[in-house]
Amino acid sequence: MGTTDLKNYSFNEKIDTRTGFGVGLLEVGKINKNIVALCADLTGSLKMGDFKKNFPERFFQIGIAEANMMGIAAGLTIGGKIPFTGTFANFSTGRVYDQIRQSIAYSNKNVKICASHAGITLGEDGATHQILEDLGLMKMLPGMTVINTCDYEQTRKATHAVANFLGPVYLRFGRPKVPNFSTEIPFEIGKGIKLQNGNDVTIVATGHLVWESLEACKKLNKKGISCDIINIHTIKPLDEDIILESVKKTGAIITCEEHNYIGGLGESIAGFLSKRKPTIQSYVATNDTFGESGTPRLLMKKYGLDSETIVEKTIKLIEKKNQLSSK
Amino acid sequence: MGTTDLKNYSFNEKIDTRTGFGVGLLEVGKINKNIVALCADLTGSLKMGDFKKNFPERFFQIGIAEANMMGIAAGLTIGGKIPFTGTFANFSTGRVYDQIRQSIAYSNKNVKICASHAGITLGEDGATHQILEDLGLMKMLPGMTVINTCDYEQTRKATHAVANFLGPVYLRFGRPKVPNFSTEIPFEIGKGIKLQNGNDVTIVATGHLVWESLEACKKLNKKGISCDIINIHTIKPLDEDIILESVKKTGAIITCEEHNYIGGLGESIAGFLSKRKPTIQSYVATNDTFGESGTPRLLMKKYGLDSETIVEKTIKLIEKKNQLSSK
Amino acid sequence: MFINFLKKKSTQGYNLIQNFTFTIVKNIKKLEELVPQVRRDILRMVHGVNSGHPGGSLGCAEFFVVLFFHVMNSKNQFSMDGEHEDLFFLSNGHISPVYYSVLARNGFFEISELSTFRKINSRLQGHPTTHEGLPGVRISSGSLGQGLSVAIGACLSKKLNGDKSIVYSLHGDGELQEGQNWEAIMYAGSKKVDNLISTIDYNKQQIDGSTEDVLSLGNLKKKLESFNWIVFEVDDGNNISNIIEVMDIAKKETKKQKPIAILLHTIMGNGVDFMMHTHAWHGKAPNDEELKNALSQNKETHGDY
Amino acid sequence: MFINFLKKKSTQGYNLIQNFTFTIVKNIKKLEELVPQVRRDILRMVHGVNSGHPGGSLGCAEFFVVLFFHVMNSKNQFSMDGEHEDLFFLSNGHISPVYYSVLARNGFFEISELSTFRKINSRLQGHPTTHEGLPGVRISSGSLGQGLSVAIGACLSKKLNGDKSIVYSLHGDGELQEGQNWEAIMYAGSKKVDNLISTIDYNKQQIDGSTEDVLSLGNLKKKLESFNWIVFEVDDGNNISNIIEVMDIAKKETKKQKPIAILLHTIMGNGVDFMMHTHAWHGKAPNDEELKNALSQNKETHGDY
Ligand SMILES: Cc1ncc(C[n+]2csc(CCOP(=O)(O)OP(=O)(O)O)c2C)c(N)n1
Ligand SMILES: Cc1ncc(C[n+]2csc(CCOP(=O)(O)OP(=O)(O)O)c2C)c(N)n1
Ligand SMILES: [Mg+2]
Ligand SMILES: [Mg+2]
Repeated sequence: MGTTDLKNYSFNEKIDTRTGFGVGLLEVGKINKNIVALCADLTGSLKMGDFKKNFPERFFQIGIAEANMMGIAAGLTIGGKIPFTGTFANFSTGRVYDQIRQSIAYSNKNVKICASHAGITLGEDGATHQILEDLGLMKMLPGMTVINTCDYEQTRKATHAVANFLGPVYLRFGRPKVPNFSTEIPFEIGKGIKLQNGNDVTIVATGHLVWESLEACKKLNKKGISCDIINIHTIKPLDEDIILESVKKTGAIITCEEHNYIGGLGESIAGFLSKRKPTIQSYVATNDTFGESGTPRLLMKKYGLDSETIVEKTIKLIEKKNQLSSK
Repeated sequence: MGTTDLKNYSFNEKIDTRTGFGVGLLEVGKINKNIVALCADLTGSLKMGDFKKNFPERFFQIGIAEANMMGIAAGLTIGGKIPFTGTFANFSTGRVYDQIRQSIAYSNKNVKICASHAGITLGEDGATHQILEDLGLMKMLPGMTVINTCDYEQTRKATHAVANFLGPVYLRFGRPKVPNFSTEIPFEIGKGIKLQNGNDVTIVATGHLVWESLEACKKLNKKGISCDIINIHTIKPLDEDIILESVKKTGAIITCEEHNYIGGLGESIAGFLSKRKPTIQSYVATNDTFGESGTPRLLMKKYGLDSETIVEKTIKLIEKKNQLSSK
Repeated sequence: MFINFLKKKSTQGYNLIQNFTFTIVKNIKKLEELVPQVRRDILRMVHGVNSGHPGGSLGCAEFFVVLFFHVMNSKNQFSMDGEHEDLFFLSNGHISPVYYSVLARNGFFEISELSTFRKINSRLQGHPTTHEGLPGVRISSGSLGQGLSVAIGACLSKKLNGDKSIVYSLHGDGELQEGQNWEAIMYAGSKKVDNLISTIDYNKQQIDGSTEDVLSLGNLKKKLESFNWIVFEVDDGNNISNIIEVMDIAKKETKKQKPIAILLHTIMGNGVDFMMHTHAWHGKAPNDEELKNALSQNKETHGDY
Repeated sequence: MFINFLKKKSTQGYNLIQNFTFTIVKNIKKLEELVPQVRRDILRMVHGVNSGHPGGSLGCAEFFVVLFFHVMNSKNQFSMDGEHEDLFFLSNGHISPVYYSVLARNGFFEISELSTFRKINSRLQGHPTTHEGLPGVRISSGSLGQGLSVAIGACLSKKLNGDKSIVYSLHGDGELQEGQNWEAIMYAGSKKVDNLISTIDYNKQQIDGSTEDVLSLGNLKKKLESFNWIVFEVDDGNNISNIIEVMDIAKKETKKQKPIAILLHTIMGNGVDFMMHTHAWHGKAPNDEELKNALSQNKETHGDY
């Protein structure tokens, strides 16, 4: 046990990840004229307005018909288009799972499924809109690349990466304004990012939980606990090496995601570690419940998705690790 | 290591699990007049014909409109009906995930989603019909009970259990004829069944893989490897105790399911063991690929879902266990 | 102040006015008097949490008032099964503010509970749900396009139970772009579900603009008729007398082998001048200034929550 | 034997007849001659694996022959993008046998490959798929109701590319019960997708019985017209001349601001007396005896695979 010198991640502003998508989409649209965008009556929420304004003939307003949108996107790839679909995460996945499965994944179409308002931080609209299963839905589809970005800049970069990548992608982002700290951090699909170095525990985080884990790390450091912090933005394919290397050092792992603990990133990691190196693990995730209305901040607290929860669970996890090793 | 006296499971006939459902449905229909059945143009495949014949006014032919079927089922519960919906597993889950989510699971409606032709043993129809993600889809829904039965008799009993259970249920069964060996074995939702006692490895199996694991057990026993065999028919809620007790004894676990290894029973087990007792695990499951056309038997062989694969993976797993413990 | 005490219903053990003889309020004036109060509730709820959907809610205020205070035959005590009473399903769940206001004013729960709208730990979720046990709600909605199927299921249940009451439902016009509706429309038309009266909030607006611009519904009456529905069209769907009249006629057309649709031409944002005739207020809350202005246009007739 | 050498297409490097001048076979007699051969292929494929869907396949034999040998303007070499050639999407993927037979007979792949239908490691999956790289297939189908959306997407892509060719699609009548079709029908009608000719295999049968009994489609022409489609109806959709005629007319109606539907009244199981006019053979293979009988009704005109 011991503290370490922490890297300092600062930010100039809080800004939503979906704006990172909107800006990125406009940028890639300027670069590649084969990029087209589709939206199901949520252009403003998805921040697709600028793309629409700049490329009206490459923007397709589908109406409130998400299944049709996925099929049309699949068809658009025939003839060389690169379609980006935009709607809320629930309507991007659960509503259209079979359409994605057959017309996109099994057909191997180059469609980018871009999903905003994922998770509980969607806030006041409540449970029908707060999908906490979308990562699980998309990770089960053979051939699907699954990405969950953590801030504006990572989302913008991911949008570029996704545009240049050949194959179906699920790109998940959110609604609330969050610290934009990763301006200097490069983004590569499938490559985890080591944000802090430590020895006592591995903290793997994705999406909005990345900032929370950095906050938790600071608090834990003060308590004499040093953490390896890894940002896994690509849920699939999973960067197993960066995780394995870390847990070999720390012997304990805590996974943090805005998702049901059932079926999410945490289970993916438990699944592969159980084959390679079984490791004591703790889950910062929703506890198999639906969400509810409320402000993002209050909901993150109530559903155990904030830095305080990470701190608590980390302390307990380390206790458990020590018990196990002293047996 | 050592052999054990094996319990002998015999069968008089091979018969499909879906016939167990059809017979069970007729039986519960006779007992409880609130039970109604809905089908989306697959009455014969689902073996719902006898229910329809006996209770024509309680049978609803919905046509090829699975989303509407799920909504109608939810509505039928209002006024006290207990609806059983019937279609293939893909169209019971992936096609209608959001409808199940909102109108059934979140609304807590007493609907029984009965799904035939699950998995790769659906056979010749091929990948668009062979869902290998349905357990994962349904297990992520808060409040959903998820059951995958292994033979005719277990399916028949499960249909009774499900009829008497209050709350949404996903009941998964299959197309091919398989040994009907569990006539004497009781069925209780949420309670795993110990089929064989052994010390070297825990084999957890569900659905069509249960018989394969019993076959594997015999072969392994001859090689001097004794196996704990557990039939987990209820994927959710998971009988953690029976698994935990077993792995404390054996120190290694192999999970067998007709499902993608991503998101299935195996990951659920890795997930909970990682919290309680991290254990080396091996997966008998499809390897994140779509299926294809072929006979059930050839497909089970090609996709590594047969007893031979279980034997091979068990032997490798025990080697790994021994390496780990000798470290 | 008379109306909110007409019926007190709850599953939670509030004081119930027992043996209350059910009174259909025929007095159009009194229904009209309630409308500005419902509008105030909507505006104040949405303003209070700076989120929610005032536009569609305001456009349907008259419809909800007529439905709950004049049309529907319901019992004093709320039960999920709703046997031998008329049922209502809201498919376009985002207009929950008007639903909650009218439920509360109709005695399903305390009016004061409106203040919890969209706040954490509330029964008044952003979209209506059974999950928190709010009396009056029998299905969760919010994800569009699912409510008609559910309403049909309830119709079938009533038929099996020999229950002669009627099932009502409400749907957005943009919502009709969802294919599940057309599965349900085909089913109800072909299978002669004739204890169903489904109203469309035909305000010609949705989130991204006018429905005409987003994805035109074309001739909706012709569409529904081609699916074997009886269709009534109400040109001014914000007029209480019109709504009463069409609902009375529609009721008489039930049990005639066909489902019934009412195309209710409404004005989104009705009753607040700067919110009317635009999609801009579909899902946007007024700020303090705007609220004041909006409230000044609607008299407090039954007491704010 | 003339027809299967007309064009040789493949992505796999078979011998290609290069620079083959594309010939539209106008000779109705020759098209008619091919039909019994296609029926034989269907029957033998399905019999060979004791699974698959002969009924719908047989009913569409004439349509496929006309479409691929007369109507569609396509290139010698198959490419996924299909630029500047007509495209075809099969939405009711279960009738893959007729699709495969006609693709093979049209030179997309070796005729002998038909013998691998539904067997393990085959490119001829139970339902058509791009997953195994079979030339001629541009989308996977099998789960019903998705093909029209895909075809529309391809139409939009062609428009963006300034590609004047036409997109064809085929759909089951029972399949139209799926709501996604109505989303797509609404989209194509409202957004004026006018480079699309969608045919409905209007055989009035589906798995559980007649479409009338299962869930009636009512007046389908009226329905589609109410969604702003041009609709042609062909009373005898198993007559080659009729199909040629309607396709020629339909083609002339493209680029006129409306999508086009063809209601092709077909006979399920056409060409095999005991399979006709019933849903019984929707998804059932003939046994040895039945196959013999069925083949005796259809002459081998182009050589069995
Ligand atoms: C399945 C689904 N897709 C998208 C949304 C997001 N959404 C909420 S309301 C709305 C517009 C609905 O239009 P309409 O039914 O006309 O209601 P109005 O705007 O008139 O109130 C949309 C797209 C949703 N709630 N559900
Ligand atoms: C989404 C979906 N639901 C159900 C099925 C099962 N299924 C296959 S074919 C069929 C009947 C289709 O009827 P129709 O389109 O009229 O085709 P036909 O029987 O005339 O060939 C059904 C229900 C399916 N393949 N996909
Ligand atoms: Mg509207
Ligand atoms: Mg048909």
